[in-house]
Amino acid sequence: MTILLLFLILSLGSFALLSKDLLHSVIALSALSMLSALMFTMLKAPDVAITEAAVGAGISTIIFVWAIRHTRRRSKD
Amino acid sequence: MSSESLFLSPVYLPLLSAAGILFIKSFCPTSIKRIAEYLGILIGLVLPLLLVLRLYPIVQNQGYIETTIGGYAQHIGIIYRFDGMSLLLILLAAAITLPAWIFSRNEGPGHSYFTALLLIQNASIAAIGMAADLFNLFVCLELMGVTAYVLIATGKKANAAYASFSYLMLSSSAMVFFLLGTFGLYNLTGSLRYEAIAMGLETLSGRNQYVAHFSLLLIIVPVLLRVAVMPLSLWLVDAHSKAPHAVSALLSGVLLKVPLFALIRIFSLSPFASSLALPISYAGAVTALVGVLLALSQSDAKQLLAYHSISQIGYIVSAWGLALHAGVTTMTGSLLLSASFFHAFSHAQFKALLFLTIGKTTDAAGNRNVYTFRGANQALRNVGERVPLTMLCFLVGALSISALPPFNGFYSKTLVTYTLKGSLHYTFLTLASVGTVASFIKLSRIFLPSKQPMVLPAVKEKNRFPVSSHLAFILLALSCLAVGLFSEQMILFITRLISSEEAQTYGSSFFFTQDNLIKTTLTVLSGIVLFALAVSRPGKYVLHLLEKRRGGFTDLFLGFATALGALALFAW
Amino acid sequence: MKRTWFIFKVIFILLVVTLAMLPVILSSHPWPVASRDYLYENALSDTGAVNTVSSIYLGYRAMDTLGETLVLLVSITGTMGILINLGRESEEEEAVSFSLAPEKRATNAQRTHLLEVVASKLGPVVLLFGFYVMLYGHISPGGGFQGGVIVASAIVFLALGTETQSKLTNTTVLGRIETLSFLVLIIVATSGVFFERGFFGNPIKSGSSLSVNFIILLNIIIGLKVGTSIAVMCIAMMGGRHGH
Amino acid sequence: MVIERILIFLLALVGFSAIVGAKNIIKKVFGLNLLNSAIVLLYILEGSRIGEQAPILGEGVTNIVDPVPQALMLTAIVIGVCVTALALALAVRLYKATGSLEIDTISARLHSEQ
Repeated sequence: MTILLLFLILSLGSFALLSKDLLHSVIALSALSMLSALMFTMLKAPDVAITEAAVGAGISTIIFVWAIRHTRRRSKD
Repeated sequence: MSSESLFLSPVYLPLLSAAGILFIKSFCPTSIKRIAEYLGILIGLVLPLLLVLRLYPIVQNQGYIETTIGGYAQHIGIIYRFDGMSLLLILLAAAITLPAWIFSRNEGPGHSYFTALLLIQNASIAAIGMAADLFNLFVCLELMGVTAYVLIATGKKANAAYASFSYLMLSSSAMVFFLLGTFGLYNLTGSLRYEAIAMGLETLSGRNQYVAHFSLLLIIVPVLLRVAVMPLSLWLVDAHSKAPHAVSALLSGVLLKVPLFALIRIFSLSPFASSLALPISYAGAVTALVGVLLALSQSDAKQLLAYHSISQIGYIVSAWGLALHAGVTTMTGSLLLSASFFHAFSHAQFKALLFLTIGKTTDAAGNRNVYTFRGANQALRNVGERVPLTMLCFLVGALSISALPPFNGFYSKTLVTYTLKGSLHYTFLTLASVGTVASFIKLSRIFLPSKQPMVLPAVKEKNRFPVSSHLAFILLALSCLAVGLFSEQMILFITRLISSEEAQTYGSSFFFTQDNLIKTTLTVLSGIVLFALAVSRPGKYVLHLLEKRRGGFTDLFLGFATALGALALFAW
Repeated sequence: MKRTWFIFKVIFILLVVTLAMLPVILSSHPWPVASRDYLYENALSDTGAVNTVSSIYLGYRAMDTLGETLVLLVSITGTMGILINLGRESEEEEAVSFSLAPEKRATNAQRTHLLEVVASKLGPVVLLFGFYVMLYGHISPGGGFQGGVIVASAIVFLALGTETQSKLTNTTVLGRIETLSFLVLIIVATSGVFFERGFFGNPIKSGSSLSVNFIILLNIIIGLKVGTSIAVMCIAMMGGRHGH
Repeated sequence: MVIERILIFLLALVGFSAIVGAKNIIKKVFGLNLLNSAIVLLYILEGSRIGEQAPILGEGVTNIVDPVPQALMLTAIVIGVCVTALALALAVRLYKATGSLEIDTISARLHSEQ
């Protein structure tokens, strides 16, 4: 199960870096955070899971979206 | 108060006054805000120093004082250990932060956030000097790093943001590797405490030994990155030359050296780590030479100073590495370490002085190019300076860094080269000091009167030269002179803190031998010759080629990988 | 030519890093149990917290937490400084406002009725949940930081949802709460010095049933500090928002 | 067990390669984020090798996982997000100053300005 989750996380991470649309990357990253939070609950780390969900899927996403709104959404690579 | 709470005062008093300053800033009107800042600096910076100095006899007798934060069991809590080196680092930080802060009142980012940031940074420096716990060291290093990024980014130009961004990316991704190394050591030994790790590493065997070595490597290289030894030093130039002047002074004066001396404790974890000290010290010797050559080739005044920081760090690191190679507790080792720290201390003083004076001067004229900028005194008079104090203070700094008596640079450099005599490092460092003299002749030319009358920007109002800048210059210049004149006592003070054994005295009869004087004269003469070569046509061509080489973003990581790979090869 | 050289460099860096990381990552040493066993035996009596992670986070290794809070403070100060600079630099962008005065708010155009209703109704509930997480950190998963982040998001909801500025979404008020809680945090951390228990020592006698109150207190302060500072940053970011 | 570690290692490597190789500075920050999460995953995964229950003491809890890595990672996650916020603010500032997100263009434009 953890292997499957890790595999998903890895592919989401690669997608975030390969996508030419930065907003898609941000969504992928926040999904990645949620998946890791799920994994942390499975690994008996509820505290880390809450933090990861609040920070990774919450604040980071807000800041990333803010940065992208202020710059350009398209990336050349 | 117990000695435990006394030695932690450099951590909590600055934090307390930083919190107080922020609190008063958000609640009270402006007039009280300024008083709060002065009071905050007094309580957060000066008072802890006085308190800590009271512990000097205890440290000298016992070697160290130890406590667990919060009074929990040693096994699990965070241990802070106060020894001579911690005291010296706190002294170093306070001695540079105070003038830099005074300077920033009128020139730099002198708002109250800046004061609070300086105080928080000082607390983190004290914590780095005392922490005996791997993860706490990580947190404190990150704290110091984050304050550094923010302070660099306070520069007005976008260049500063670029410098801050590349330093941030490099340093924080390196810190992730630090975390990985911590993981490896915790996995192997089950503890984050230095003593327990050292004990746990002794019992390992076979493949686990390799894991331990690589974990140590992953911890050591990120910390060395902050020190900027040669393949890791590319980030430094941008960061130091683009930051506000007061911040530059702090960066090269304090922030480069604190991680280096904190690293001593990590090196004592395992015999493998101390075997790494020798290659690092060779890297330091090479750094000293290459750094000074690059400095000679720069046309931007602050970049020239930044390359000088790299070169001087080379001196410090080569003595430091040999000290660890010999063993800190041995006679030679402690002497080398004292020499290394003494040079670090005097370098902090004169480099801060140089950064501040050059910063002020180039700002006054709006020109930073060493080749075209002349008549700096006129420019300074234009902004309201009556007496050429800035030039005098600059000359004090330049003479110090060129190692001329009676300034501190002469004593510290002589001590370093004396302790290194007979090794390969000696040759490198002697060559480097020739380059230093040459490059400072080059830099000093900005104070020559200009031939054509200066086209000065019209002065809008009759402004007076800020007293605070002069105060900062004079404070630093006098301390350069004082450390030089009282070098005997200073060296005694440092050696007594570093090793408990009876220290030898190094009086003026040691420094003013015929050999030393001849050597100094020769260095200065060959410096002048080198300078003449450098301004000749072929010399200029070569230097121009050197200056053109500018590293990109990827090259920062290339340096990191090279250092990691070289040390890993050595580990094999 | 330049491109090949670049790729070559990247491959070299990755190769070296791989070589350096792999031995540590693939080490087959069994995980140590000593700390776990010690904590299982003593954590409850030492700090009074049922949640062992909390007792490490705010008890044994509270110094790390202090450092982390400071990192947050410094980085938010830096971010705000850059934000304000950005606002000053672009004169034509008058919409950049950090006070969130409604008429200046650039977000007004993008606000919909639906968002307002949902956000303003959801805000108080989330706020309550945030305080729950904050206060019950010692017995259940959660704690000051996590609760603080939830409180911050609740404040952001309220800021999005209500037309007029309330006390809760006023950045000056939030900033004051932030500095106050930071001051209190440092004072509480130092208080042990005067109770002869050392820096960050629990001033309440350990072993008594009251000693857990120290952790609850720290949780509340850290929660307030983190929540308000993140909320201030997010509101400033929203105030400066203007799409392309 | 080895497969999990290799997957985590690959995640870290992907993140690091983005930091080093990506042209876009926001992607570099993405890479830093990934690198950080990889290390967090590694700590938590390995820390849960011993024990079977969450580290919240109570009735019938006898075999908890190691809580130390969890507490450490709380700190590491927060530090990671702080650095991310700062890096993004710097990125926005660089974009406003140079009108580009490509690291090479930014560096070239800034140096030609001097």
